[in-house]
Amino acid sequence: MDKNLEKGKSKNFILILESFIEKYKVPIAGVSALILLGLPFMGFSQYIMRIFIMIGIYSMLALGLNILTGYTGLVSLGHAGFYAIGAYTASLLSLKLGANFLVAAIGGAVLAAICGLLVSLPTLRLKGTYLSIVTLGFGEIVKMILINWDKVTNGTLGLKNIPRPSMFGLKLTLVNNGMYYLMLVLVALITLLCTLLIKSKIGRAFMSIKEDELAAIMMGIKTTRYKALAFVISAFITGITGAFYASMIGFIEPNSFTFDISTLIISIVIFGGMGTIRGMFLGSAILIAFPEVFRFLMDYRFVVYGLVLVLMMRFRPQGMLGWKSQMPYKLPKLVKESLKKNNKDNLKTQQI
Amino acid sequence: MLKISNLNTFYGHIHALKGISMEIKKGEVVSLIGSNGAGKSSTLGSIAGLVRTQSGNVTFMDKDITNMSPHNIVKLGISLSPEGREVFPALTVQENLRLGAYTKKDKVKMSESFTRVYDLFPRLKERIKQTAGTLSGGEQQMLAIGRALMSEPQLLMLDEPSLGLAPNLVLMIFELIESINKQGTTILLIEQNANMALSVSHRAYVLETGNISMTGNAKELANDPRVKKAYLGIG
Amino acid sequence: MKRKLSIILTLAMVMGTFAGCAGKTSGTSSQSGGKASGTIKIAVAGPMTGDNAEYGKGFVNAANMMVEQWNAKDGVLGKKIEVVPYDDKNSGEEAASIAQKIVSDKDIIGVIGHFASGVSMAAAPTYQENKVIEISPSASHPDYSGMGTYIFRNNTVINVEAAAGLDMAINDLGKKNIGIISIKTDWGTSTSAIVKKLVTEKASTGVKVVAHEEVMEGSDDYSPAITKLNAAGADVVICVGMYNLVAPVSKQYKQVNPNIAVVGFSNAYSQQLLDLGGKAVEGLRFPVIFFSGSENPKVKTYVDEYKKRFGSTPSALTSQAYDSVGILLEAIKTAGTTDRAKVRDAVAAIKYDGVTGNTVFNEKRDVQKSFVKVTVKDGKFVEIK
Amino acid sequence: MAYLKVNSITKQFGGLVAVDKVSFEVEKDEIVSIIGPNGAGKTTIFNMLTGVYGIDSGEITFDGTPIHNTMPQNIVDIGISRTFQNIRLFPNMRVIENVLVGTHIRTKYGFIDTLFRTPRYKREEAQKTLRAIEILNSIGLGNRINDYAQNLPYGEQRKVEIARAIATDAKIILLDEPAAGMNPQESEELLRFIRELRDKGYTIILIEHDMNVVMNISDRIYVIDHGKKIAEGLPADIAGNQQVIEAYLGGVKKDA
Amino acid sequence: MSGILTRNCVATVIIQQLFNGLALGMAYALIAVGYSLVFGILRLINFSHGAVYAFSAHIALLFVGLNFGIIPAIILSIVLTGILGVLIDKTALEPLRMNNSIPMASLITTIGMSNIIQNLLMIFFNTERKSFPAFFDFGMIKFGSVQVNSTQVVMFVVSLILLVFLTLIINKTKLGLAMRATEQNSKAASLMGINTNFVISATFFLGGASAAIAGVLISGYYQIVYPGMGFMVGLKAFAAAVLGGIGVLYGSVVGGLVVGVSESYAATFMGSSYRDSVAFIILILVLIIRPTGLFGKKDIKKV
Repeated sequence: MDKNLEKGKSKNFILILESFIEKYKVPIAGVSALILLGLPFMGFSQYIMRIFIMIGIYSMLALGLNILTGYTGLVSLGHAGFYAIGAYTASLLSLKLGANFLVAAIGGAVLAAICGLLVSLPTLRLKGTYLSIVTLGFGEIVKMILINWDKVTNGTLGLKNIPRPSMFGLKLTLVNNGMYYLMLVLVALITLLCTLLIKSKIGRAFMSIKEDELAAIMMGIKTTRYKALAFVISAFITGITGAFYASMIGFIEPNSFTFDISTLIISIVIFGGMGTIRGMFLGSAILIAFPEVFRFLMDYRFVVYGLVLVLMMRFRPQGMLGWKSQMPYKLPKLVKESLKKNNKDNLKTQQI
Repeated sequence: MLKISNLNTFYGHIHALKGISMEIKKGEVVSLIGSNGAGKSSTLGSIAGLVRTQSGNVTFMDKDITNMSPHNIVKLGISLSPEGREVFPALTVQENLRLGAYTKKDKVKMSESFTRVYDLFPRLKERIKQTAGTLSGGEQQMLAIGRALMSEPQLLMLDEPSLGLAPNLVLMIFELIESINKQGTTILLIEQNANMALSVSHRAYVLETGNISMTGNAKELANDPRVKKAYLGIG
Repeated sequence: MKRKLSIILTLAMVMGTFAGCAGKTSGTSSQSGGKASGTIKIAVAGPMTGDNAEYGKGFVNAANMMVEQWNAKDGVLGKKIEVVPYDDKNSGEEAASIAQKIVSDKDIIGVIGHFASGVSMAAAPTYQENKVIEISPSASHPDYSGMGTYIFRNNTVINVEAAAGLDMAINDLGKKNIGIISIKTDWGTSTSAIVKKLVTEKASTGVKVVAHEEVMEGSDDYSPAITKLNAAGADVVICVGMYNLVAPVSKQYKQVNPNIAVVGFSNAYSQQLLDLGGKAVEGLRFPVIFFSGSENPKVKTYVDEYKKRFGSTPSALTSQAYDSVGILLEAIKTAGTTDRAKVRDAVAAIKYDGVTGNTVFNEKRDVQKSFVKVTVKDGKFVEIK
Repeated sequence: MAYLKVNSITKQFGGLVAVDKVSFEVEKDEIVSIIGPNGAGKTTIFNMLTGVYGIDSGEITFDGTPIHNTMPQNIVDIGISRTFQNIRLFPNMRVIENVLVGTHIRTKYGFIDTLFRTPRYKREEAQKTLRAIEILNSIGLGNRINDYAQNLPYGEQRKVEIARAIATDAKIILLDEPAAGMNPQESEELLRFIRELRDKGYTIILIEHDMNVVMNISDRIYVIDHGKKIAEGLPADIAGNQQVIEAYLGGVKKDA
Repeated sequence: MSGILTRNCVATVIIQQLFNGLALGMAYALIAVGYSLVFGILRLINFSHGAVYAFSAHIALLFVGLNFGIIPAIILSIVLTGILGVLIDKTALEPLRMNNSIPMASLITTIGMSNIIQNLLMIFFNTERKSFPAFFDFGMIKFGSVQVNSTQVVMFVVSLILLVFLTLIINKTKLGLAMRATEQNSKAASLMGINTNFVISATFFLGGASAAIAGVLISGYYQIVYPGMGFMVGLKAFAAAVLGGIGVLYGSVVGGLVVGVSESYAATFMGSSYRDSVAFIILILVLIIRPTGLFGKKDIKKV
């Protein structure tokens, strides 16, 4: 009984919070935008700015994985592989062909997406854990290829002097905060992409697959196709992020893309709240800032990090921001208008 | 012997049992009838400890067993043969039965139980080494009941024992229920086959969307027009 | 209850994060805003946690020892010196992030580190952009010091060392059939390539590489590679790796072929090689620039002191870190200022006589040193005269 | 030619013959019930009709076209939709979203439309949402569209499932025990609703245990026992059929 | 390269590598068993298993260092590692089961546990590679031109005995029966009076203990111990377990041997830097053809 009561209370809390946000969404969005755009002028050191960029990078990675894991319910333990493909492809395009960042990044993302499709095809008949295992193997194989295909990837020596993006004749760097703003733009675009997808029949198809695949099939959803699509989109986003990462860090090697990265991304997704977009930002903010903030713990900080993951799963497995919206469903504008009209025309549509 | 008072159970947000109370006396066969989803299995689950109850309590022989874990409830002498049989498909008949007597330490008693069950179900004896998954539906049901009997329960709960069985097998199962009862085991029965269930029971409760809507003597209930209409489609 | 707990947890974490960021910001801005304070800081960056933490910790130990000696003599330029350790987990990403942190502290004149080449190279551009001196005691990637004018390397350049090692295999041991087993890292790959090239140049004398096997770091099982080398008829194995490769390879190889001769590199020179290798590393030879058993009194006091304080013999890399700190401090003293550009010039021009011999940087900011040939005898390192 | 014709279909699982040469026909605008004891093979028949299982022999035709051994998605496209014995909603999605998933197959806008929110996207999305609201209103769930499916009471979850099936624009709707877990008033309501559906031009095939529902609503009834068809006919015939009473209603009453 | 090798040599190398691969494979099999046991009963990939394996080797080393003698040290390590397995289950996983958490929560929990164990090992034992005594080294055994290390033979034999022993526990004891029952249907098992939580903990104990035996054997073979030692080996053993059909013990053995031998040959014919991925390539190929591994049983699903 108590439990239900408490559930009711927290529902109310969420509703109040959400109505508040809804009511003041313009000022809230304005202030957040202002803060984000103004961060570089607040006197933060480059070190802090860099952490902000890393948070942005991991937000993008989490958003990418979230499409696959959070919405479609397919757990990937090999996203470092797509990340690496994006990073290496983009770097090679700009190093060897002199492609500019935009072209290189799209090239990286497209190749990652193609690999996403290739991985998805054989894995779609696999269920749950087995699918995760194949993605894990994929991540390791990508690393092996990066190490051994010396002629192209430069093997363990890695790629260095990856050029920084230039836009409108301006070279974007950490110092002039160009990289920061580019990150903001990318995060905004990817967030927009995710939002648009989720709030459409495609997003509903993804979610229905996660919720009950058989029922989804019985509603006529071509689940194989949508699972493959989720893989492709997820890999695409991850690939773009890889390209951005490479040009920011300037030097990549196979060891930049280990299994640890894959688990970090998935930890962020779960930590923030699977199947929510807001959660990805908080998740990466916390998990990326964590090792930095807790540097004073020295040796113990990764013990504590592990502990945080364990405790989190124990006490809040739905993630920090993993609540379900309690606001009414947002009807499309056209629907609202026609409903208003119908109300005037009385209740003729009350029957099928 | 078993007393349930004001039991409330939720499945997620579904209020499956809405404050039901009932009682079973030693030596009785009591059946619980009602349509699919009325809450019959939830009731058994709550007694056996499979389903957590939100409020109310269950006492067995004056001992409070509300929300005890299932394995401890078995030790007290309550045994459930679940719906859909739920035998261990990859284990042999013998192993399945052996698991039924998991709580028994005494070797002699265990072999007595084996003898009793094999006497009741000679078919199972013929298939000792066969894995349960290869048995026919009727044989699996026998195995499930036999398995539940292995712990020598005081109270045996059967969830839809006639489900999916051929008419002659159904008859046989109900004859068995009567003979098990005559050997001294109290039985709580869930059955869709209301006619059959009422024919072997002393008393019955009728469940309807989480509430007990009727209760009484089995014969009277069998002749009650409301029961006939709702569950037998006659009248 | 649970919900409350989790909300508290959430809040605590969020607050912690922001408080942490804010705290740090104010800290750094006050430092960068005001004038440099009364201490001179030297950053030591390397893996303090994770798989290679022993190296990072060795760097810190060495740096502390050196700094204490200076502080005992009133520091440098009348200021106390402070060692600030930074953990990069041996990851490029972390290192790059730390580099940002280091360069935002105006009291830090230079950095000793990082450990692996790849990691050092990920951090180097930041140091270069911000004109902070980086001296890596361990980076070995051929391109490392070319990353910028503030980037120095106090580790031997592979070409010279490779030649020294090869010389031992061919001339001292008189072997002709060379097998190479190398670790698949930037250093291992480039070193083995150089060894191979050198062997080809000597082909006329009948020396040849019979087989070359690349192994992954931390595989622990080297038997497939060893089986191949052995089948190819190698009579000497040049083992390009740290102690954690040389010791197990020697062990596993000697089980198959007890007569095999093994030649290593200075990176493998550490107490742990003896601990880990035991009998199997008896007779192992390699060139080093630092020899802990040296009769040189300077080295002796250093080694004794280190042993007393940390309970083990310092490795070559640790000693190079020790000298690197010395070089940096000496340069500050010479420059007479903490102006980084001037200190940099002083480092570039330095002639430093340390425990790892005479250190001079060439125009590529690499060091040139002479090698001592060392072998293992009765569980100890012994110089070959 | 019958609207839906099932001709001697058989399905085996391992050695077990779950469905044995069952044939039946359904005419347009009919309500046909399939009854039989639990485990008789009714749901298996539904699974074969909807493409979840292939069939071992026999054939199924819909409007003259064979549809057996086709992908379930194609069968939905052709116009057959279903509900499940154990409710299979999308529990963490809202009621309206559940129904919108039902409209998925009739929603034609594509990826590009989604990304750029083209007029086509807006138009279709509005149409389908209106349609979903309309269906939900007609089934009496108009006030529930914002709720999450898992928070609904059992009876309403059943209704959402039916609404979702309707939303696929199915011509034939298969209902697997729709009245299960409903109280008498709810069943009564459901009965009315199913009739209305039939009057609107839907063809209904029903698996049901609630005899009240079955006897009152069916145009014709097929009785299945042990995978075999044992009787067929009008409700009145079935109610009087001795074989059916024995198999289904529990056979010989003893001295009770 | 092969030009230098004579034909005879090639044959020798092939046979020699087979032996190398078999010994290594048996070791993988032992670790794989731990994954397999836990997966069988919980359908969970226990990512902390690699760290547990590293833990066992350090504990054995610790007790050898404290002059407990070799056999007591090994036994202590086995017992303590088993207990660690139980602790992981009791503190982290059991509460999740009680809450009916999503499977992913357990997965992340094991990743977190792995982090905790490995970093604690680094703190208490340092990160450097430490020498581990060669317990079972009695010299080389020669078969013609092929040489086999006695440790390899011991590894193979002990692993085999252990796997037979585990199989006996699972097939012949009451506990084993309870384990199999819980694995097939934990609800029905609890209705039999089986304390399923206890059975699961017992499974973790067996998993931990077998990891400890693997830890001691493998460390005795390579004579190297360090906190990160479980990572790659763990992933590969895991691949081996899945390859053979996770949840099936003999599957783990076959999987381990396949991975071990193919790794050995990959190192011979493609180069050592390819060996780490061979396990995954084979794994993916097998899973595509047989989605539940070589000997894995299909989950029967009801619609």
